[in-house]
Amino acid sequence: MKEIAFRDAIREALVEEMKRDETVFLLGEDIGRYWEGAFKVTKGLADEFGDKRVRDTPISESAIIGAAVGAAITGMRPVAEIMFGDLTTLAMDQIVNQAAKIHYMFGGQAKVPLVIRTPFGGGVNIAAHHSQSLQAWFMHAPGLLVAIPSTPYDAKGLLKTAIRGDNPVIFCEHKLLYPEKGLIPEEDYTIPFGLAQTRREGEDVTIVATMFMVGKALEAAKTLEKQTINVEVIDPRTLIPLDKEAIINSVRKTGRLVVVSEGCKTAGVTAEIAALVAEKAIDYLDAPVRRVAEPDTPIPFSPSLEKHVIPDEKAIVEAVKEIA
Amino acid sequence: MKEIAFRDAIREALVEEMKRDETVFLLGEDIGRYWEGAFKVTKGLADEFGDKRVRDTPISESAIIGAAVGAAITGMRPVAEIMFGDLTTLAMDQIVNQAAKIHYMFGGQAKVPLVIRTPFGGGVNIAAHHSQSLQAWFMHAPGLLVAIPSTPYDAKGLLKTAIRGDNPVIFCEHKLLYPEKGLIPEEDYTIPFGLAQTRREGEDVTIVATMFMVGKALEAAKTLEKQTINVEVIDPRTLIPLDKEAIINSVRKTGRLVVVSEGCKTAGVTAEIAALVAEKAIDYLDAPVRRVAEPDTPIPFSPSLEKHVIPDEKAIVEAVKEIA
Amino acid sequence: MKKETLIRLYRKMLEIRIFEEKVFELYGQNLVPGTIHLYSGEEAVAVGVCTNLRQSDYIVSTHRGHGHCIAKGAKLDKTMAEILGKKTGYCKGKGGSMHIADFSIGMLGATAVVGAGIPIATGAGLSSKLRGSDQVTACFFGDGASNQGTFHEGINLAAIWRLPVLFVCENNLYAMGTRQTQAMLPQDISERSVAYGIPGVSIDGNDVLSVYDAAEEAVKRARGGLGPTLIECKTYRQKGHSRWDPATYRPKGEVEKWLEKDPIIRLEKQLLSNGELSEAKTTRIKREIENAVEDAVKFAVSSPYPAGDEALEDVFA
Amino acid sequence: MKKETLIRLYRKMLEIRIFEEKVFELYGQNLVPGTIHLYSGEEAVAVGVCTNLRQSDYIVSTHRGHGHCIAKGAKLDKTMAEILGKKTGYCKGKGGSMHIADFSIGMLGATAVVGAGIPIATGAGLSSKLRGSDQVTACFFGDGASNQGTFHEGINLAAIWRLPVLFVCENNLYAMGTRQTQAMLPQDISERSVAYGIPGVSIDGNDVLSVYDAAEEAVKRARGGLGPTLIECKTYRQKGHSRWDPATYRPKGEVEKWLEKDPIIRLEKQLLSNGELSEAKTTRIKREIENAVEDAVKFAVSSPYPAGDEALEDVFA
Ligand SMILES: Cc1ncc(C[n+]2csc(CCOP(=O)(O)OP(=O)(O)O)c2C)c(N)n1
Ligand SMILES: Cc1ncc(C[n+]2csc(CCOP(=O)(O)OP(=O)(O)O)c2C)c(N)n1
Ligand SMILES: [Mg+2]
Ligand SMILES: [Mg+2]
Repeated sequence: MKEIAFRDAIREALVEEMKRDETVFLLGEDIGRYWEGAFKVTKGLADEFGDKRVRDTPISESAIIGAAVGAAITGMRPVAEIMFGDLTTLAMDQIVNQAAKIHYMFGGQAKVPLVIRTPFGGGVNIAAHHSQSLQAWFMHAPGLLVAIPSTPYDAKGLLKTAIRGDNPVIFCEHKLLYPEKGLIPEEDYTIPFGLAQTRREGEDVTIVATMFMVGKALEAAKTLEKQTINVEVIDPRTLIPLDKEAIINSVRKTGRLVVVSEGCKTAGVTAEIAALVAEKAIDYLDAPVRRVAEPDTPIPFSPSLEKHVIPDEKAIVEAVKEIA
Repeated sequence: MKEIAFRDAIREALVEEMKRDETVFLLGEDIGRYWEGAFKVTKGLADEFGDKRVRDTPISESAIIGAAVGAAITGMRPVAEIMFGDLTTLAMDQIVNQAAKIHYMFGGQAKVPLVIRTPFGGGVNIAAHHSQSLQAWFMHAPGLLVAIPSTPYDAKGLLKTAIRGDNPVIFCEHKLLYPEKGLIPEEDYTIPFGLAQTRREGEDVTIVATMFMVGKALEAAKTLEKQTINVEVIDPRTLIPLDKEAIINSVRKTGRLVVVSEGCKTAGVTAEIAALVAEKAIDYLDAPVRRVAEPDTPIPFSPSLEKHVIPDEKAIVEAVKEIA
Repeated sequence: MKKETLIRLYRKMLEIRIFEEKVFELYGQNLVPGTIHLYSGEEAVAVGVCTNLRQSDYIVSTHRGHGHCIAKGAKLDKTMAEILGKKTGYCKGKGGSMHIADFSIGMLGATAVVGAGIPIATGAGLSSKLRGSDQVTACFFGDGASNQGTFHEGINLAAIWRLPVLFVCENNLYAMGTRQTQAMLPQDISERSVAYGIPGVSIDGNDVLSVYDAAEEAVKRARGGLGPTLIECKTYRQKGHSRWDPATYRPKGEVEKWLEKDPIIRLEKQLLSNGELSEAKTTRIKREIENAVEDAVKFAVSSPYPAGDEALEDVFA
Repeated sequence: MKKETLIRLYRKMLEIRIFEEKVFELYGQNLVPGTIHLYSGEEAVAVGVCTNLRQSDYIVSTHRGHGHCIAKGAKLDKTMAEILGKKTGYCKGKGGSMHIADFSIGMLGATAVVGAGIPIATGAGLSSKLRGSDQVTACFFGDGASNQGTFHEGINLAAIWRLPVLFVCENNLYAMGTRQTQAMLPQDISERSVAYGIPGVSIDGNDVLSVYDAAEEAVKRARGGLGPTLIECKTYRQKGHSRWDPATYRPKGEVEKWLEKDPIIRLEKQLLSNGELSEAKTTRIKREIENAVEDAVKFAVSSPYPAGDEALEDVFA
């Protein structure tokens, strides 16, 4: 095992997959030698693999994804970067109507082995156009897989699976996770999609948390432990497919559920997980479900405001205590 | 009262509001004199109000919405048409990042009185790029209002409210509803947003249904009545704001909930409503919640396939019987 | 041009025309679900371009795609079956008229979102280049599509990367009821190539030989690593935009004028007059095509619809 | 040009420069949350354009927008307060540097989505036209933005409707680390005007008089109902793209070369040499601006942050 930052774990996955398979290539804005990625994820890659396989593009999100789709259906394995998740809004047709539907519309003739990496999340005071968490939209777009790693280990393992797979994947990265460190094996490994990870075992309340919120949930768990509330923290790791069984089994054990995710509350990630339990596991529930998410506002700029809308440990503790 | 088709009710709202307020104008692809709207909603309007106020545009969805935003923040009240709801994917940045957030980002300085009319829904065999129901995305985009009329009466009343209001509204029309007839008053009326309508009273099971599914739910209700299951059918009429109270009150009465909506199931409209009840009304529930929606597939072309994925009366009856 | 090539051009155009006349007839009989966009009158474009392509080359198509399919070599029976929503169709009935694809012949599929195919074609071009293959991609789209953002972004990307792509604009004067000149100020869409620093030409899209020549040149450039070309083919759709369109927005006499320029009749006359074709031969060709189309109809009509639950298949690879 | 106009141009450019130097200093002191995109070196563009505008005219701005704000007449104190995330800022701290707006002076706001302002400007132009007002709209955007689909769609729409809009492309050679010529083949972005059938000019964007003249002409056209103009201003950002950018991607000597063309120094020299300005007067002007900026800083720094729950306000009107 070795210790590595989240951004470096992603880079390692890219490097190893590009070495393993020459059809893998990268494209995106400022990912090449001059900038090496807005978050420096692609540092050194243009030097190592050349400009041909690490392709800077103009500011053309639609064309980035469209070109990646065209390459994917003709034998390549593109990994496209959209510099900020908020900007997927400029490429939704290509993502949702083209990439996601091509395999289906054409009756299974074409494969679309395309990975779209993009950072989501708030916390760095860059306001309404650079801080959103739009994962829920991609859950609601059949044909896409959605990965939401919260650790370097998962980031690397899931990204490798994504690149080797034959389906379009929205690979969600959290801005605040990039510098976070964690242990990963020295040797090659992959992580299957659809397998949640129990980050902490507990009997009293189940917390399902995503991405940066996993850490917040674990902090909350410590605080709650002192108050003799023992929570279980589940990290789905992928939203599509979702490990429903893991969630339901945990709820069966605890009888209580808090779902925590960035992204605004209404019709968000937390809604789907709450609905799942309302549908499949309501008999196990001993209390109302609680959703901890952003209120239905854009993300404001000022630190004092942003802090107010992004879920924190305190909000999680409160939600747990309401139902525990 | 007079009988009128859904499409004509919409047209009447447009005509009356354009007469009432000269800042109201229309723009969209082929809405003018040469085609009069892909679904003939704008029939006769260019003749009546001139090309200046009924503006044909090039095939430029992003610019249609962008231009409407620019006009809205400078004193006009544009009603933009996107020919098919699936094509809002081409304008998501303008809708979600610009129209929806401008009032907020600029600290309340600007108003965005913009209505975006667009048809959703399947049932006419036009396949994956022309049949989607993406309402859930717009629920998950703070700053937007979302109207989902199911009758000519609601269509007219809600559209008038939308046009007179100062916020961006996604006004969702269902393709199959356009020819449907209903009664409306002769005189001017509006319908407030956020007020659900109980389409049928009942004690055994609450069905919350949207748009074309309201009719299907009412059909199901008749069938179920014969089997002595008495369902209540609630039509939210707007998704944002959502009349949570009406839903919760009904569930309090019946103890059972089935949510029915087009659009795929995962992270869809039905998820939000199920989650709401799991959060706020779980104590009243005597059975699991049931969601009736499209499976997580694109909409297929062939009638035999499309029929399979779009919820019908039978699916609703079954869902109700599972929990009744 | 070689005689065989001329005959091939003629035969292909005719095949498309007769095939579509049948489609028109079938939807009169309510056998075609949904909507249909006929290519009648524009056959010279698809045929002039695709006759320059190899089977391994790619095309990207549109909602008005039957002509592109057939010109690239798609089978009539599987095309017809798809249009009718049958299990035996190219896409197992999941795609329909607006979403036909045949990857086995490099037909990368039709998209019903106007303009969406343009960056996808750029990507196919990129793929060939990265793989070191000499495949070229031809991307078809309409005059209306050239006002989409994807036109701008997709062609610009192909230009800077010098990708082997032919951007073939089928300017049939209208996008639904909107005239080209109502939607943009330039008369010639090929002028837009200036914005990308690539060659652009405007040609008579109802003259299959002009199309052939322009495409030949562009294919040569593309295979030679010189990058993309924008080819605007001025043409005309002889029918309404789609199934229900009476096309009353057309000025009087316009259709008649363009019917006189019918690309098939034009080539036929020419070939007859210079002796490369005889009346007997044209009759035989027509007969052959009619029979093939009849077979396709039989195949399609007698094929089963997919079972409902097949709708749940093919979401993921 | 009248002397007062020249002095006004000089003063405004200087105001922007000194204001931003202060912003730079403040973020060194960790008083500026988030990121910052400085306009230093490009002042001639905003000032040359906005000096031709009336208060009732509109502008649409970008992530690099401080210069546009100040040139259009925004107050320094409320601008600074917004940049610092204070309750007293233009947007109550909700917008920040990338989303400043002042509707009272026709500053319709900055968008941080590159290119997104272009169709919005088209809409503002449409609005003026529909209301029968003679307002014009100036839309600022970068070289990078000109590769966005919104550039194509937005300008095309303004062209066909002959809307009173100035599309002002600030070609500062780079979009982040990407050179303009790496992202498109044409050397001059103004060539893209051909695609829309409107006039396009490329000018020295570091010469405020050239910018002023070009804008004057375009405003005349716009107010006269002749439609939009694309004005490409060749300029250079003297700093990195944003807060953290060391800008190592620049070839050696490039910055130095452009510093010599600094628009403020250039105009100052000119005015000094032809006697329209004296050393004493420049010193006084600088002093006045420095004081005004100091006041703005005091105002901003001493203002409170918004209370957390104000985040829940202003979602709907
Ligand atoms: C992005 C988008 N906008 C609108 C439509 C509806 N629509 C379908 S075909 C069409 C006209 C297309 O015109 P053109 O590109 O000239 O192709 P043509 O139909 O003339 O072959 C329109 C507006 C669509 N399918 N996609
Ligand atoms: C649509 C979009 N893509 C990417 C970004 C990230 N980004 C912010 S500024 C910028 C460069 C913009 O370049 P240009 O338009 O030339 O303006 P400049 O910064 O040079 O003034 C990029 C890529 C963004 N904000 N919006
Ligand atoms: Mg056309
Ligand atoms: Mg730039």
